[in-house]
Amino acid sequence: MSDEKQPLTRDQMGAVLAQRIGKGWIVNLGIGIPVLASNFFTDEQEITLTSENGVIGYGGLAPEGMEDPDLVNAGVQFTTLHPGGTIVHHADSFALIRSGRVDVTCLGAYEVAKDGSFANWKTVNDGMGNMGGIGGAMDLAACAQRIYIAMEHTTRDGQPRLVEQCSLPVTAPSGVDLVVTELGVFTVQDGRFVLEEHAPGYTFEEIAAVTGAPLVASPDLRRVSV
Amino acid sequence: MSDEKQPLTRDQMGAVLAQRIGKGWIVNLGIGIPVLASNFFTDEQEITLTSENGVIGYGGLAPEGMEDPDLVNAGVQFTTLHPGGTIVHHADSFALIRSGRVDVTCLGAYEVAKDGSFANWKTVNDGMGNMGGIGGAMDLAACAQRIYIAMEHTTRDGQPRLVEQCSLPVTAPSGVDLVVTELGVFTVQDGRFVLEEHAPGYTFEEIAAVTGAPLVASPDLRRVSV
Amino acid sequence: MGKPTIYASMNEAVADFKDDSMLMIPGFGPGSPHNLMTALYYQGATGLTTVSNGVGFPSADPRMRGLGDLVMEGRVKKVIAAFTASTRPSRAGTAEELIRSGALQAEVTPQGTLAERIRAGGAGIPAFFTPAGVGTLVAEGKEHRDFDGRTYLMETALFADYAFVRAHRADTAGNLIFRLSARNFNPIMAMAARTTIVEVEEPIVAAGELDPDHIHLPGIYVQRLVQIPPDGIFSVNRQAMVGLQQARAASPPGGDLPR
Amino acid sequence: MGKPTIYASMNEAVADFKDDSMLMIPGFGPGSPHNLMTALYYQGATGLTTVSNGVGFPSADPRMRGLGDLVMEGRVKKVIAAFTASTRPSRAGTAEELIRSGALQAEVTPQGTLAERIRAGGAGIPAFFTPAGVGTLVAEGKEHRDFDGRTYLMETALFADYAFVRAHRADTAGNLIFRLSARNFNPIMAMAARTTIVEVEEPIVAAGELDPDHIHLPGIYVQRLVQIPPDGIFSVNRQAMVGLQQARAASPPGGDLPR
Repeated sequence: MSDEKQPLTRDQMGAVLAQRIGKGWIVNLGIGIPVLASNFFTDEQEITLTSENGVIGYGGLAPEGMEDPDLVNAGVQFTTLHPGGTIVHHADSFALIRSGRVDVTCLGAYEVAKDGSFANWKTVNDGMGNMGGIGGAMDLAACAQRIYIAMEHTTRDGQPRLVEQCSLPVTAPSGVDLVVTELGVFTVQDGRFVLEEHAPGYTFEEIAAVTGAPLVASPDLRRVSV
Repeated sequence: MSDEKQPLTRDQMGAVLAQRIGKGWIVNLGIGIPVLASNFFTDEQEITLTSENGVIGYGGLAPEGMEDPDLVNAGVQFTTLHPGGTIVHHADSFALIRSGRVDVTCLGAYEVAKDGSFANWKTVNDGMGNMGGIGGAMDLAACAQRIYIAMEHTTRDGQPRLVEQCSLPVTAPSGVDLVVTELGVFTVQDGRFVLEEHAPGYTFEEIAAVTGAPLVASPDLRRVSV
Repeated sequence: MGKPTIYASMNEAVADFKDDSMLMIPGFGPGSPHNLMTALYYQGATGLTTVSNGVGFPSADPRMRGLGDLVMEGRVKKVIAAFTASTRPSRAGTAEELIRSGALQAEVTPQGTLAERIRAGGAGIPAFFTPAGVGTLVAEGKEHRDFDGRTYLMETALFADYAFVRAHRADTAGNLIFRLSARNFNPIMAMAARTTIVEVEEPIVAAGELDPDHIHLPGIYVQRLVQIPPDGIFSVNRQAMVGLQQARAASPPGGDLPR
Repeated sequence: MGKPTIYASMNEAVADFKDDSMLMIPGFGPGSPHNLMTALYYQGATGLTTVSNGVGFPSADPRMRGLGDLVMEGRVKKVIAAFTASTRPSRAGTAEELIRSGALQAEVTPQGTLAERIRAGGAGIPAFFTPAGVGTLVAEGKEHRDFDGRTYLMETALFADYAFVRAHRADTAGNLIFRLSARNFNPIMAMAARTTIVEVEEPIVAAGELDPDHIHLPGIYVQRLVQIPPDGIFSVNRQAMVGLQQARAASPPGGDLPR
């Protein structure tokens, strides 16, 4: 491959997530990169988006000037309701999540480990077990059928975020299926990361070099198609 | 007292129950005699009637020809909704009951014992623990602030229903506050029945003679005033 | 958004119903899925485990079959209910006799515990504690536990293969609205089953036509919808409904007759 | 039926609020009882334990005070919430600093567990099991238990002295209707408190005027109602609301402007 190196943009990462979502799925998109996936769903996918605050079947962000102050998503952004969308209270919203009906939860993270654990609620491992911003991530991670993570491949100072073991307190001790970074698309299988797709211009070796855990190349390794 | 003996009618028993219900109480009336109390509440009492099927604030029975087939009380009789009445589903209905907000549950019974236990869900003690018609009585008895029982004083063959110990499987092992029979009004205090009011023409001794547990006369023993 | 499948008839909606399934049947007078139960009766399913408030009696009317008929014909293995026996000894039910003979298993549950076990099943809660039944036969063999000096029983969740539901209105996204006390067990049972099949009284409308704030059950819980046909079963109390339905048929739409 | 007391002002509705009380505060963006919280701030209550989704920041506007202000002034002993720290390290909240210094106790709970603990409190369920948080710091010190081969944590109910609630419509029986996602924690918190005080956006109507099938919270859970005055706080996002409210004021009633 003689491509120029092109790390994925945040929008492209959202598009990759959208590609990996099956027809008719019930989907929860976390704030940050995951929510960008909503711009790439097709009508044929028949996705239902739910948010923790009880909005089932929300649509795109509300156009400026058309915001309804009573209609927000889990990121407290003004959103819209898809025809057929509806509202439940917070306990019923998490009843839906806890019952396992959410097909995939797409979340941001600080770290993902090769055992499928991930960390996204505390920025420091300061021993103060009872402080942080959990939100609905633990419920979603424990109960959704799949966990997809979208995050930057390394920290600001270049340390890998795909790691042997999480250094931060985990959000869930296992369960991550897919990780999307600006460098590629990874699955978690049998205790190791598998590179499924690479960003344009990046070789397997280059990606492995900035990955903090064993990485294998998928037999189908290919360039991302977004 | 030289009154003629006049056992209370079922309506009078309902009226006695109604007298014993405090202002603003939330009340659950069982089928049979208890439900007759609803004919005797005054507007000033500001009673809210709830039924197990989720009707909060029901009114009198629907007049013939005006029945709404979708509006029934716990006895599956066509009822009406008081202005401000509303509906919840079955789990929310028992959430209300279980939370202790029902001030009194008025129930029928086969037996009440001097310890405040009562039996109203199995007509035989046949050792088949898992058969009977419990309905909502166990939830109500365990959770309401008070239990009032309305029943006939004796069985068809003359055996007392106010007893030392229930012979039938109990609905609750304690908690009965008040019992209304055709012979009088009884409270349960310190492991014995106290006769508070007697039916016209009946003496304490006559009532004690058909009562199967120690009975004491209240210092305020009086004739029922209905 | 995903959409439930809309079936042309009750029979088609239950055609692939599997023997030995667990089925939730709501209803407390109104709100009973009579049309689906009748279709299931003729579909032939057997070996059922059912969850319902009561077990009821066999029907005298071949056009309206219910749980009582399935029980009488030995097609039910086990009932989980708040009433399995008549409270009146003079009126022993079929279920009662079958239970005595050992041909039918019964799990009698206080009605509030039953409702909460169903709600827990739909909410991913495997077990919870309740004070109802402490000190009674119902508590036998169950775990007891004290919280703040009071004793509670541990009760476990119920989750079924199917729920049959009866709704007043529905849209094509499966969102449901119930009418008055016809709501009863319907929303919680719809949430506590893998396949929820709904019979609908009013014509099914397009997604988006129902006010989102008026919906009692989100369509996300609904897999199949069937419109009740004009000759379908509209009420529990057929006697009372005859007059009402005649009156309604004779009255202009939107009139204020009770329905 | 019983009726809640209707107060003439927010200040009167919270005048007898007791120090050292436990208070539920709903809101997830919209649906926040800003008017009652502002009144409570000026009422002076202290020693509070609060239950809310997040803790928030102090307000820059003396006309709109909230939990962040009470926390900053040391009037809160303990917060029970799904967020006590900003997830962004660059934006540490006041609460975070107070927790680090030990001046504020915090019980961080996954959001779904928080919602269910509140629901359990209102439903008379002292404890239940959930899979959320197993294998994390949140599970430390909690009872673990397996059901059907999966591990769950036991979590206990929350019940408060007060709940402050924000409703869109109300009737004189206390029945409440919420609008869209302003519903969030409001109904379950209203059920999980001894004294529920409600600020209402639209004029309170007579009992019987709201369709019983449209009510989200039965009035049986409501003790006090207060109408939000015309100069009250109508939105979370004041910036956004300025334009909307101006536009609404300039438009005829019943127009289709978002609100």
